[in-house]
Amino acid sequence: MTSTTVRNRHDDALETDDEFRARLRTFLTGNHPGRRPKDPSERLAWRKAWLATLFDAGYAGPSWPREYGGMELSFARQVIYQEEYAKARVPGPLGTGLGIAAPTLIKYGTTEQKERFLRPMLRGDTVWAQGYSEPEAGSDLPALRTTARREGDEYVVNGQKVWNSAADLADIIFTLVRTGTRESRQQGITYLLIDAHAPGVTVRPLRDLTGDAHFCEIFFNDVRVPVSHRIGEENGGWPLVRTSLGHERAAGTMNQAAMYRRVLDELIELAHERRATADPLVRDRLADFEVRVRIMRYTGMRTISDIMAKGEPGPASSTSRLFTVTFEQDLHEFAVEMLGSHGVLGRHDPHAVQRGRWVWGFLRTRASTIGAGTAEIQRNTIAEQLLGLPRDPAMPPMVRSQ
Amino acid sequence: MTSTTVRNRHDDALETDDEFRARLRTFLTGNHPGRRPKDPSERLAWRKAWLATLFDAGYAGPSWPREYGGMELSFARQVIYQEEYAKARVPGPLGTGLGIAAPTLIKYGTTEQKERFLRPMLRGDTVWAQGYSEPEAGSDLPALRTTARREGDEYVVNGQKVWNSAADLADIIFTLVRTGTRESRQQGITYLLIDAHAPGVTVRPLRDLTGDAHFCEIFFNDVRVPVSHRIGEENGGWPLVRTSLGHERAAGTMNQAAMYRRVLDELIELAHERRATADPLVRDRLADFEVRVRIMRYTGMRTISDIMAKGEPGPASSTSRLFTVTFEQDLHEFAVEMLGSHGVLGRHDPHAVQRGRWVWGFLRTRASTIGAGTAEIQRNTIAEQLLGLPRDPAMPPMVRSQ
Amino acid sequence: MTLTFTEEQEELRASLRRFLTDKSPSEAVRRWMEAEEGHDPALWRQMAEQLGLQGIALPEEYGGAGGGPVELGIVLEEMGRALLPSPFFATVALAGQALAASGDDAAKSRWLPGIAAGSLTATVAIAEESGSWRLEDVAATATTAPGGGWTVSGTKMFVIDGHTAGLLLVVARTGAGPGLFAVESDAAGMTRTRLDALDPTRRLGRIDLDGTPAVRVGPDGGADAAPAFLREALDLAVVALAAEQVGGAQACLDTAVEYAKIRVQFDRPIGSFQAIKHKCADMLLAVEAARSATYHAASVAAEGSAELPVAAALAGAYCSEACTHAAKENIQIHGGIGYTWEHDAHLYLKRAKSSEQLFGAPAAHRARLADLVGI
Amino acid sequence: MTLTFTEEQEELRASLRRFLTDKSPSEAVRRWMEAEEGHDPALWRQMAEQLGLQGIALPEEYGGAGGGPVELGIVLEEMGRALLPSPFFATVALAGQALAASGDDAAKSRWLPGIAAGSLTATVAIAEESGSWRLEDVAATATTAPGGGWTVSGTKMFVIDGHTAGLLLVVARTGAGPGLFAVESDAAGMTRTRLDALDPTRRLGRIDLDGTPAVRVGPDGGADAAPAFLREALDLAVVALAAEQVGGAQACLDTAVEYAKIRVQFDRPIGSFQAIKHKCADMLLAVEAARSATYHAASVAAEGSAELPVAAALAGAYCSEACTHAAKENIQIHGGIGYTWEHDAHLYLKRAKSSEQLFGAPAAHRARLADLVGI
Repeated sequence: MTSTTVRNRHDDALETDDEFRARLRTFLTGNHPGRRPKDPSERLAWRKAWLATLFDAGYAGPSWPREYGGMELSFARQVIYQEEYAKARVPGPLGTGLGIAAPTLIKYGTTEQKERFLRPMLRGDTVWAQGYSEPEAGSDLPALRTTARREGDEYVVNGQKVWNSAADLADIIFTLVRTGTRESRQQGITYLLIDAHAPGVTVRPLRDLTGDAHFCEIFFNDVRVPVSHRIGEENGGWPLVRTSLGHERAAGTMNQAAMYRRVLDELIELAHERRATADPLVRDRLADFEVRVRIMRYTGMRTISDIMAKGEPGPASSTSRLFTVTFEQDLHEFAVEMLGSHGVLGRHDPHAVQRGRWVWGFLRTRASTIGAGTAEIQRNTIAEQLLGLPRDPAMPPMVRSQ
Repeated sequence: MTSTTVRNRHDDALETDDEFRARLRTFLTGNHPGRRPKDPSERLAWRKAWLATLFDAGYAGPSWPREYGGMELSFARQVIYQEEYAKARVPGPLGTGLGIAAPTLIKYGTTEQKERFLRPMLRGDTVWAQGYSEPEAGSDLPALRTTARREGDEYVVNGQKVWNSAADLADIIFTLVRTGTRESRQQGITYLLIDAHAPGVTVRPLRDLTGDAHFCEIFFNDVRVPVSHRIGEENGGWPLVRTSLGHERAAGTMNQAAMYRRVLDELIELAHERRATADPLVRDRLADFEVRVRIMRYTGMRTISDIMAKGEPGPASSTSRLFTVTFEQDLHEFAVEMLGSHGVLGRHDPHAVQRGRWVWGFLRTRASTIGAGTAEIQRNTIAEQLLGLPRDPAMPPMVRSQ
Repeated sequence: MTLTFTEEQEELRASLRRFLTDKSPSEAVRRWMEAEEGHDPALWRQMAEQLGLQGIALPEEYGGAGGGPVELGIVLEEMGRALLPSPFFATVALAGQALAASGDDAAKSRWLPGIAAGSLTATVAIAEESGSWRLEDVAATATTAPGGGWTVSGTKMFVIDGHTAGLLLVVARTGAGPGLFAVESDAAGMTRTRLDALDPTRRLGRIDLDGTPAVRVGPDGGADAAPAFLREALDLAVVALAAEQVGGAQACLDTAVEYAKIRVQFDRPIGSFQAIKHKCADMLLAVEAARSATYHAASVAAEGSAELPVAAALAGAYCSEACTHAAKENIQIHGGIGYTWEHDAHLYLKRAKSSEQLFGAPAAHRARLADLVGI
Repeated sequence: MTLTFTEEQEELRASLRRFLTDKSPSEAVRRWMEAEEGHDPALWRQMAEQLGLQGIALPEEYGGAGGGPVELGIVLEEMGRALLPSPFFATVALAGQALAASGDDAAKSRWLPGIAAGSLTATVAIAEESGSWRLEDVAATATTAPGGGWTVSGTKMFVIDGHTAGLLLVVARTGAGPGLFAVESDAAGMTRTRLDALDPTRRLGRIDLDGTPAVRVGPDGGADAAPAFLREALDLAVVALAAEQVGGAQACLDTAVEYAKIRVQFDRPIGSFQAIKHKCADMLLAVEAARSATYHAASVAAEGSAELPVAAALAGAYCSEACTHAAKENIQIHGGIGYTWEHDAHLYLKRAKSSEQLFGAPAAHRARLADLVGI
């Protein structure tokens, strides 16, 4: 463990990390797209325009290979990129393609598929949305029932997907479908890219407990998908799930830590304003959150250090998601309590504190321990994959990996 | 729900509850056996003498039938008895026969067995100890391995029992042994009474983490037990486990609530003495314990009310053990924390607070969530038996009932 | 004291459960929570006319059934279970109990018969913009009017059904301390606004009073001393709320258990997994403990025992947390479906989290308990 | 800053683990914790002579290896894992670091070489009968002696290895605030008593001082100002203790996981049950978070950063609770066998629970953190 600043071996000799940071910051602030439009379609156009600006100037895809328009940055620079991007408060990527589908395409796609799909995705010209979960296949994804029947050089897809974010904006839905028998579980799953505008695709917003629709349901009714839109082999889709580009998860941890650092600072400021910090019970809780938000950051740093030194993250990186979701639930619940009766006003009330963000966060973070694998499934996975505890003999083999 | 004092329908018309209470109190205080001797064998004699006094004066066995020397009190009077007994601080029963073996004998024993065993047990002339658990059969009692081989009108017993309290004082060990095949589980278990002084019985104290020996191990090496000492049928021992005399568990709950009421009062007094109640964090925790210790009592009262009104306790009585063990662990752990550095002095240190009772309690209550079924098994049982949740398909059928 | 129910009380519970299952299923709850009225006026009349619920805990001389906190607790437990949107809590548990406890015969004669008959809705206004529920923190003022009587000025917040209630009982400060003042819905100088509350099944309002004519309520008529019945009324409200919370928590447990029995993942009902079993067992433990605290508090209240403040603080501290815990676990056990708007799980969570703050948060109840028992 | 280790550091860890596995297995721990000495003097010499551990974090000019808090953290993590009973913590983490930080060349020259060579054991005496670890609460006094030098009077409690240490560094109050005073083991007017500590693997002592001759330690020689290095020394000790706690917590996790794999109940290894899996997963989460906090704090300390107080308070708050949590769960997972004297699980629990109170409880660390970061 040394105390000097890390100099990464992949650095471009012509520019120091600080110079890179400065250049990036200048670009992001200089080209900031301004206030977010209220009208949804204007907002979509505004976001697409920003992503195109970013791409055209060579500032998109920090981890992506240059051949697909990315920056192919060293890991240390990716971290700098994420930090500056978060600070600049510019719009993020559209849809969920970049984090999930792109790594899969890069790793498993044909040359033709990569050429065709990657650049438009990165530039924001096509928006991608995930279609994995189904009403009967949540934690148990291998139980999915959406079928794809081969007819010549097409698949005919039928079924329903749920909990799809950005599906209402999507041009392409990347999805898992069943091509094997109903009992085939992981062995009968195929990875397909489905044109969201194709006949038979219906996307419906799904109102969640916050009252908003952050997710959609997708219905496929005899949707015809060319075989060329299959990634990997037929019945070979399962291993493609959750491919990630090496270091991106660690950078994501740092991102989350930075975001919650800001959120906690705002909560502490609010506590001061409302003179709540005079209460030792409040102080003790806030200090506990301070401990945890800092640990979140240190774990991110430790993961990065491990990756750089050993090429792979240690066990801490696998527990950090559970650490974070517990933190965010606890934080919002405490915030609501701290605000007392004002805390339980809805966000449309003029008396609501900070437009009800805390109570909204309390509601929203109910999903933290449910989405993308419940906290229970995460604990199972940690126990089995990291600690090597034996499988439950009554579970089907090969549970979804994290 | 009425607010008047309950008048029990079984009351002796000649005496009110208050008069009964006064008479009992007079007896207990008037015959108090004085200070506990330090020498173990003197102490045993002192306790036996007290139990004999109690029995001979007709004050033993509040729930027992009169024909076996008990008082056969109404349920309300049993509660009064328990309260007064706890307040008088007189020695309790010896061994674990009264609470566990006696109900089993009364329900399943032959007339001869009842005549022979019950009165001496109640009078303290013979001390009984339980021999159920084994090193390989803790939570999973039906896996027990101690065998009893029938030879004529005797069983020959071999095996090891563990976690036996009072076995070092015992005259009779009531135990579960395997008479069926090794795989027979519950179907091959027999209930035997074993003479603790018989050849081949070895009792060894088992030092636990407190440094004391509150429990023993028992080794059986070709111990010969007459068939007449079997309770119930051969291979029919399992249903006899955890027989209890109807209301005794509810009275036990009230007893525990009364004890922890006293313990908490002592902790609050200690907190005042040490000026710890000036700390709002301490006050908040103490108030939480105050809430829980009172709820413990109310649950006991509710259980008694239910039994009296409907003949059986409601679901609260089944959760009260889990409620209590969690309470006692939390309480002792908090007490140690509240005492700071003084809290972690051993009980032999002159600086230890109240002779180290709190840290000793912290250690001792580690057993609360382990002994007589772990907290995990208790939760399983509550979920399956009270809430009707389905059995784990990988568990052997018919798990030990609580 | 016993903590079980008489046959009549059990019958009240059973008939009310049938009534609410029939009249206020989930669809009705959702329809009325989104309607302008916030509740079903026809149901309100039926409750009064068929079941006499509004008068259940009121003296017979004012048209009530002569029951007390125990009967009211049964009713609220069932309403909490059904998540009934209704002015019942404000009218009966708050205003009705406050009036009945006031010792003010004139006030009782004037308003209790209307409450008992279901023709008058009412509420009590305590908290203000500070959000505190402590009587000592009340800032609204009451002054004697030149022509006799009183006027009240100030702003009241988080008033349950405050924007619709026919009668407002306003806690306001006189020179001698807080007192209770009745303001009728058409009184001058009053502005009422509905707040956007997290809980769509219980409406909250803001009331601005500016020299609004009012009638003083209290045993001493116009005398200027802080009346003890106000504290008692607040304790009774806390106990009533605890009963409602027990009902809500039980509903969450029941729903979670039912779902765990039928939802299959990994080829097994999820209720066969230990993680789900243990959550359900812990919920049952909390629900049963909350029940003990609540039944005890109701019984103490029925006896008119001096133990009421302790029993109420205890029930307030425990039941709020138990109910929120059950509501959160219910969502977690339901997984994705529990996160949807269509499933009722979130409505129970919103009710639970909001109720936690009514009349003081759990930590405030614990602090009061600590004071009362000498910690 | 990076939070991973160099090859040399990894090698130090590996060789130390081999050494301790070999030299200090459970039987040895138990033998020495019950022996009068409380530790194995031969092992102490080997540690100094073969591995140079006592000097690992001391400057080379005093016979040390020139390492710092990171190396010391590695050593203590391994010692915590092995539950080594040893005067190492008191001598090196407490006294060694305090002397090294003191800026007092005379004191360093006089005592550090002995510490580095393993010929001198030492400790720091802070807390007193009040049980407080705050420097501001120190009541023992130091006064200048007529013939020059100082004398110290007062009672020190909970002094790690206080009854045996060759050198006692006593925090005592002068007119200007707390200072550090060196008392040698044969000084007059000193009575030392061993306390009966919960943790049999770490000895605590009481020291009564009555006009005991002492040497002032500090950058300013005899000047009368409260030296900042004292606070720094305490922070360094907290960080060192956190490292030891990480090692202990990891040992508990490892033992629990190993047992869960082999212990069969209900015809299955208990580790196949979700309840056990989830406990183990939560332990890993806590251990890894504690590790992050500790490695960060050690790194901050190594840099001599002004962030040390924050990093130390954070590590102190988190690691104590994580370690106690792991120790309790380890016993629970082991069931009956974990409750026996023969199994080591209780020794880890006793170490954890005792360490939680050294230098301040978790809530005290959180309160300090809140002050430092402006909450």
